[in-house]
Amino acid sequence: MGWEYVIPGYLIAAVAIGGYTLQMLRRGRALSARVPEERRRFLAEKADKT
Amino acid sequence: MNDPAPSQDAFESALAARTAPLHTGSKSTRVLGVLALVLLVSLLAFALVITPPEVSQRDSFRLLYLHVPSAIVSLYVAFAITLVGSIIYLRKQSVFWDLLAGAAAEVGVLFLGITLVTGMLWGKPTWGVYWQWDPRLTSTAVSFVLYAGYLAVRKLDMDPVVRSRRAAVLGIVSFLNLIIVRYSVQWWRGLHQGQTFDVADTQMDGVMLFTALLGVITMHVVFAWLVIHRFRVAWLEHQADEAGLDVALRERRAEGANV
Amino acid sequence: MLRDARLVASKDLRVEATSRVLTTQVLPFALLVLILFGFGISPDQQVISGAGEGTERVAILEKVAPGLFWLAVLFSTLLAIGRSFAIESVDGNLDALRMAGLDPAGVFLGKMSAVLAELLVLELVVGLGCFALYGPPLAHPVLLVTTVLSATLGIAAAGTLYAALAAGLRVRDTLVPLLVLPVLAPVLLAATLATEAALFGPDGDGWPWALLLGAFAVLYTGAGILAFGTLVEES
Amino acid sequence: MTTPVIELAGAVSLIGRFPALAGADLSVGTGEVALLQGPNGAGKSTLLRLCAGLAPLSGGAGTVLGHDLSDRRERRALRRRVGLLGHGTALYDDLTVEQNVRFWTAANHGDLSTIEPAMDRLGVGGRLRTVPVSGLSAGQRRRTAMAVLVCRRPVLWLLDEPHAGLDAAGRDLVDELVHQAVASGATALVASHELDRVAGLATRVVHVVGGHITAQHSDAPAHGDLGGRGDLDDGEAT
Repeated sequence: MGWEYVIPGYLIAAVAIGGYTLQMLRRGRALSARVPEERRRFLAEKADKT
Repeated sequence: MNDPAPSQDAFESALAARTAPLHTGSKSTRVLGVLALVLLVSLLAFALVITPPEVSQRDSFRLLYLHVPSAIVSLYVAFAITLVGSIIYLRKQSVFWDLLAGAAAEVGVLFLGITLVTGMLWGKPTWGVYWQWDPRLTSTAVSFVLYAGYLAVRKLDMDPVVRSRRAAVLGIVSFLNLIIVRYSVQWWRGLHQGQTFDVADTQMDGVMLFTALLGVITMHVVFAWLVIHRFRVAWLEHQADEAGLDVALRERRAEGANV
Repeated sequence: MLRDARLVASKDLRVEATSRVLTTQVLPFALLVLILFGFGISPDQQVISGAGEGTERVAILEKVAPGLFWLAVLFSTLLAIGRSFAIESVDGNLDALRMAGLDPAGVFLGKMSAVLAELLVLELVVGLGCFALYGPPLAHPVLLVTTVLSATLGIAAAGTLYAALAAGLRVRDTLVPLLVLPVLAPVLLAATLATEAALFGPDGDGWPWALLLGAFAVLYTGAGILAFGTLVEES
Repeated sequence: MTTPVIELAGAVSLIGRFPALAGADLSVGTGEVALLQGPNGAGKSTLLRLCAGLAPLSGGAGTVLGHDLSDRRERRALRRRVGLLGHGTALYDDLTVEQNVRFWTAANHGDLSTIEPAMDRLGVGGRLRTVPVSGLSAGQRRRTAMAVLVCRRPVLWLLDEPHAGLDAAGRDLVDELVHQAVASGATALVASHELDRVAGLATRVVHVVGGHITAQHSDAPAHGDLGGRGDLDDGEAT
């Protein structure tokens, strides 16, 4: 027993993380199209850092 | 490389042969992403199917495989990153740490929200009510508002440098406050009644312990993946602003020419 | 630093002495809140107080008087710190303060002291109002005074710090409550429990909370002294 | 030329994301009175705030009174030595004229004995001394703000439309004060639309357009004639 609480809990978490991820990735795509090529070097920046 | 105002020349000369992609992914984050997905699926399998129900709490205990790890990640990892990022930003003025602090706080608040919802859903069958003035749940709710305020400051429409500095101060003071809130609330409820629930008290067999551990690892990997991507989006935003600035400067100087 | 603090504090108090915004607007507001609590919480209801043998029935308002008092103070604090920075946010005053070469820590201490003094006066009146309206006993006056002083110091310090953070912003009025109230939640908690002990006893229950309030006050005064410069400095 | 007080090279100053100054070059020496000319929104006010150490230097280089503008600590040290009269008068409405002047002079670490003469000089002494600032006219507020400035005794005067809202006597008074300050070794940077008035005062005219300096005339121009650049004279005092 307790499934009626477990299922919504996992569902809400999935929707929250999934929705956040999708929205973030979409924003990333839209932004990278706007930023000029030479300013999109964040990957190298990031790789150096981590 | 964390120069707040990188010169145009430096960027042009550093234009590598490798072309930047049109999204925020990279080889390493793709590996991390696949790992996160595999972990998530296995966590679901273990948490919802493989583990047996707990002796007294039955199936509602399964919520804790999600609740506890997301609490740990947000309260102990995410906001600590925000704290460290804020301190380093104030010392070195590096945009990198400012953006990292913001990214970690945002994902941290998301996880804290999940902690709250799963906590309340777990509370209903366990306590009979959604909300019990349990020390953990209560202080989590206050912390949630605390960092929601931090995110609100980061979203203010104002001078970006001033905003970053104020947000950094807030990031440091909020952590201080997080500690005060947690201990005072625990002390408060501790006086009135014993701990309502302690993970250590429940009877967990080997599979359940493994699932709990798996949950902690999974949420950390998911968190890392989210923060890296959120950071990159913020970085792109910063670069878009900087690029817009070059244009704005040219336009501004041209204002006089046609007078 | 102390010279600058005294200068700013006396200026703020002088502004209040002439404008009387707090005494004619915030103070009546606080008293009104006390009466409204009476409407919201039915005054005839009774609760069982104590445990075991010594139970007795007490009017609910009397029992929750400490919490209501601090809630009224908290709401008034929002108005007081708003006013404290509203007088600086007009007519280029913030710029002039920056130009003056005052020690930021001194400015913080000055504004904090002014808010502290104003809140203490307000608490005196609201406190008397609480005794009159809700009628709780007073078992330990020393604990009560200690609690009020340390809690108010903490409230003034944290309030001034967060009001400075929102100073000069268009959304100041809505942002400050969101930032300040969760920060002051532990103060509300500790001050209410310490005041409960001071009113109903035993005072042994209250002193640890008063100590916590003192620690909070010291922590936030320190944070304000350190951070104020960064907050009011434009970029 | 005398020792430079203000040295700007390609100075950029951002207000939010807007480049209010987009690469300004300027050099002003000790004892000069430089008049800033330009249409509304050209960046004159930001230039003054930059020189006061208030607006940030987001790009380029700048030194004022020997303080490097790119350094936060240097900027704070600079601020104590300059006097800025901006659009706001920086007065507390609920305090009297005297209380305001006294507070700001004390805050500026100025000489409190200069308060009385300064207020009298600017015509806000006597009866007006005990009047709350909220009861003053716009011109009287400006005069009170000038009194604060006088008590501050800055080495560099930065005046943003100092004549705005003043009567003829008040305008003469401002000119006189600037003259006196410069004669005793100070330097002044004045943004004004009142050409005929300041032209006699200025040792140099600086044209600000589109966030940068487009032209400078080192000689004081004749009244009403600014080298044919009448287009800049939109004559609006803000």
